[in-house]
Amino acid sequence: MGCTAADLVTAIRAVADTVAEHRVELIQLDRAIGDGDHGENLDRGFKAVLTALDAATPDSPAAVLKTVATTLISKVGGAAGPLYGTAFLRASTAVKDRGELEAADVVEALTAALGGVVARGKAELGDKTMVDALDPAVKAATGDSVAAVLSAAADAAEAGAEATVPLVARKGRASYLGERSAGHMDPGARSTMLLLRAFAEVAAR
Amino acid sequence: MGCTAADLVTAIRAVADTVAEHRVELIQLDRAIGDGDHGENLDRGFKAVLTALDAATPDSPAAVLKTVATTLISKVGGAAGPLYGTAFLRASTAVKDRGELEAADVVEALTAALGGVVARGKAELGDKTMVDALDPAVKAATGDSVAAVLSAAADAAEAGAEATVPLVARKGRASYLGERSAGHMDPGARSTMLLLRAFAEVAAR
Amino acid sequence: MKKIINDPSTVVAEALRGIELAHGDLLTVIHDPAVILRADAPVQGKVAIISGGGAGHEPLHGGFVGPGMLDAACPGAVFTSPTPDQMQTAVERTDGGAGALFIVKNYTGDVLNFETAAELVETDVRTIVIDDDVAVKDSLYTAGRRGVGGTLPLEKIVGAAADRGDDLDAVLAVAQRVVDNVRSMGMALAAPTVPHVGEPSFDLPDDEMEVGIGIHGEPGRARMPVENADGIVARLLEPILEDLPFTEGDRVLLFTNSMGATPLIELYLAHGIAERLLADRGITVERRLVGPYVTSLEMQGMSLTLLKLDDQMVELWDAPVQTAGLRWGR
Amino acid sequence: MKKIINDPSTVVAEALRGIELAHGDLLTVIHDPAVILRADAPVQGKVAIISGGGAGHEPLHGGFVGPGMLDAACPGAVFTSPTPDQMQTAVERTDGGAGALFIVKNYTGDVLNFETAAELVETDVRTIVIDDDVAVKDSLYTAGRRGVGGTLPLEKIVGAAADRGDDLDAVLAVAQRVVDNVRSMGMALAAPTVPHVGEPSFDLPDDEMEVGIGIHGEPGRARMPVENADGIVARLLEPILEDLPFTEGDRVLLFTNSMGATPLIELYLAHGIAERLLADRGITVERRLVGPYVTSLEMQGMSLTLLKLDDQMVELWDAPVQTAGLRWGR
Ligand SMILES: Nc1ncnc2c1ncn2[C@@H]1O[C@H](COP(=O)(O)OP(=O)(O)O)[C@@H](O)[C@H]1O
Ligand SMILES: Nc1ncnc2c1ncn2[C@@H]1O[C@H](COP(=O)(O)OP(=O)(O)O)[C@@H](O)[C@H]1O
Ligand SMILES: [Mg+2]
Ligand SMILES: [Mg+2]
Ligand SMILES: [Mg+2]
Ligand SMILES: [Mg+2]
Repeated sequence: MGCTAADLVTAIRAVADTVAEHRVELIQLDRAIGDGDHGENLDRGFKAVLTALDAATPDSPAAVLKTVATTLISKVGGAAGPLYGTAFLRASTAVKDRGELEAADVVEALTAALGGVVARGKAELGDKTMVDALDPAVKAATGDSVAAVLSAAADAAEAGAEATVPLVARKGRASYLGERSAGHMDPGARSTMLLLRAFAEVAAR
Repeated sequence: MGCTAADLVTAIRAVADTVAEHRVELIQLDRAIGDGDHGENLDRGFKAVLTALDAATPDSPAAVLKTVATTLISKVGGAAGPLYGTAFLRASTAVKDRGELEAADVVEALTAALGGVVARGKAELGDKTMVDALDPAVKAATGDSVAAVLSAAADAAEAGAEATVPLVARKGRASYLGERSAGHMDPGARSTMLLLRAFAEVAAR
Repeated sequence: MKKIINDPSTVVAEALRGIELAHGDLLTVIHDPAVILRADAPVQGKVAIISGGGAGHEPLHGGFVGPGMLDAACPGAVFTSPTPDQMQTAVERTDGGAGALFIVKNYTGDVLNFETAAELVETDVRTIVIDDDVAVKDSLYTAGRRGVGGTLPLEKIVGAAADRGDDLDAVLAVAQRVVDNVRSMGMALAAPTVPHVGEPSFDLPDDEMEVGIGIHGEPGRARMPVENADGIVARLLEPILEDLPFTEGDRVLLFTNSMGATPLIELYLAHGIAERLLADRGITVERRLVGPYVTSLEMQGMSLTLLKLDDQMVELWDAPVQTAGLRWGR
Repeated sequence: MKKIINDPSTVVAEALRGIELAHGDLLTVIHDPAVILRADAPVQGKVAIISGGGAGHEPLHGGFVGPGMLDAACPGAVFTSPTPDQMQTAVERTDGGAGALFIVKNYTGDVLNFETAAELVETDVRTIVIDDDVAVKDSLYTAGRRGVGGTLPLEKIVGAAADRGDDLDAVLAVAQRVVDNVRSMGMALAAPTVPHVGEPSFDLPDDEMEVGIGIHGEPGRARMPVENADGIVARLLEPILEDLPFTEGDRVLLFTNSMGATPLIELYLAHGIAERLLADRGITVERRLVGPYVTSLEMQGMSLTLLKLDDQMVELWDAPVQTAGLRWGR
């Protein structure tokens, strides 16, 4: 029982809702060690994604992911726009021919997404970025159902995001703060975890 | 026992001290219904007067008053600079030939000062300006000693200044506030009263 | 009070040293008494245009000294009119034999000090008093309206008239025509802090604004709940339009001015609204200026100024100007 | 939050309408995707100079579009880098057949979005990344230094090089020389408020300042007790001088910049101090600029930028420029 294009659209809608709900929290996290726009940027981006999905009704999971990617790239801006955009774009390419996504496809998509973020942003584990949530998520992403894979990934991402708190940022805007960046969760790691959690919850229904 | 040039310098020094002491109060009064500089302007002006008197040691009461006048004109600025400047200038002219000032001379000087302020500023009684202190002071300025004249004038100026509180300003910067100028004492009326009180106190010694 | 200063009593003197160093190509600064002169003063045969007022309104007036605008500016202490010895020096140093015009904003202090100066100098001096603030009700029994944003177009246009060789009478006539046709109104979201006072000129709760403020931190005519940009712009524009009045078919200069701390992004936003409201009424905006030009230290807020234009005023507005604060055409 | 706006989500779009109306003679504004073009774009045979970044830094960048400086600017949301479709449109509309140069301030978001755009267009595009902020320690393992005040002289000088007909390689070489020779540092007395955030970007007690701030309300490298102007200027200048380093005999451009709410009177005062400190070290200030040019909304504070000059840079700095924010020589 795989994930169809329609299922994926449902999941993306849940992601958009989650982002809207956590908009202020993400703004506050970014305000502490960045410039306070992360929640606003993602919210604007995912609202545009909803509009795009309403207009286009893409007919494969890959097409859904590509619509998400191009919309995020053109609507989010900031660091997160190209990073999440590239993540979704690589995920789309990874599952190009599938009509429904099975557990293994999801693992491949997540792996490709991480590859895209690292290729674009050149952050390493421990740099206090979204990689610190996404990398452990990919490592933990195993299981024999889509729901199991995503649930494991979300749990690992949550731990990874928590673990960014004591870190000193070495990439992104927080790096300008040097030592003062320690003691705060990285907003991008937090949003990565929120996205994965929303995916996992829809898959578990 | 009249007032010599030296006595007058002593009185002016007392005036300068009073202004310095009440600088913040005058700033606050002016902040309420004007632009908050009255105390600063007068303080700057009278400090410059002290310097000028140190440098010049004028030898007649008229010369002392003229030094005060020209210094205030060139150092105070704002409305109060030319108004007080003109007041002292006219007072100087009024007592031009006197070696010592007697009670009648002081009355004449005060009358001339008022004339100068009115000629320059064109304010009428009740416009909520320094005229509301100076005009009653001149009317009350009688007595057979310099001390008595000044004491009566200061008392009347004090009452006049108090009476500006409920007035709506029709001249000066406070007039821009319209009705909102009511409920505050006019800073120039207050400073006029302070000047006269300082003169009176020195005369009474 | 948070300011980049050393000592409240030396702010103006120290700023003048910075101005002198920053604009040595355009300006000469005399320090005692304080006067800012155009570098090539006096210009022989030209009417000298002299203005001045309290400091804290920069770039007004010193920033408008230079070819095509002012010959000299006399800066007073912060928000305090300058003194007659300053204007006297300004006249002496800019006198090119064609007389001088004093441009005076209508405040008792400014008027009295310039008046005193005019009595002291030998040069043929005329005075134009600008009183464009419609927030203040004019009447024979008050100090009259304040001079605010309209001072900038006045100085620009009069400067151009003197620059092209108009004589003193003609320059005064141009000045009078600008004063007759210019109106302004301003508002504040937060007050400025005068250095020697050390606290804001008025206290404004987080949800209120002052409407009809002047440029010296005087409280406005009315305090009211904060409105959005559409509301604020309409509230400034309506009284301006009614006052002259400005009516359908009029050609205008629209000057959208920041009082200091309001950033350009908000100012452009407000400017767009004002242009739209004017277009709705059939009033043609032919020239415009947007920026912090007639400021009140770090006051947060804006003002609008409208000048009814005719061909001559347009030509004089467009004429070259080369100053620290306004520069085009050369 | 007190602002002259209607709705946080439409601030940039509404401001762009105001900019369009205010500067129709100089600029064309495309609204979707948002791009500010010089009115006569594309200029055939000229290298197109394109910049952009988050809104809220006005006049940077849109105010520097016009003859002698930028061909296009791409404004993002407030403090948020623009998106690749904007740069793509900018390239298409300004391509005069000689290629394009992207001027990118070194922020991860800006770099990534311009990088994506460069991959999308067919035009020959080069990119110069400006990273002049000495407050940030550079290292291979970080995002590197930020681009701040140095962006202005970069855009001016590179714009002049393109204007005189330099080809893409030559323009890039000039750009690189500016980047190699320009250094900046800034401080804040009070934080800006981003419209959609609604509260100040950082909280600063009444007696403290942030030193080494960026232009996006990022907190600085260090918080410390407020100092007087002499102290502040020295604290900004020292690390700049040490970094390049600037030494005795150097000729420099000194750019004293207001972060927004700091009034000109304070800025000139600070400028005077900086000039004196440089003179003391035998460094010659040959060119200067003082004003709110690279701002951070209503942030209160200032930055200093020093550019080591050579004859060619002086010539390019002096070359005519005709933009909303900077204008001389024509
Ligand atoms: N080089 C990078 N690699 C991976 N993630 C990054 C990198 N730089 C920044 N990020 C992520 O982007 C987040 C900030 O996104 P956002 O606030 O939208 O952009 P900006 O910093 O441009 O304002 C950071 O919290 C971090 O997780
Ligand atoms: N036309 C006038 N006639 C008499 N006194 C006046 C007039 N206008 C103003 N004043 C006095 O001047 C005082 C204000 O002086 P000051 O604050 O030094 O000048 P400014 O109003 O220029 O800041 C007022 O309180 C008032 O007493
Ligand atoms: Mg951010
Ligand atoms: Mg006052
Ligand atoms: Mg005053
Ligand atoms: Mg950002």
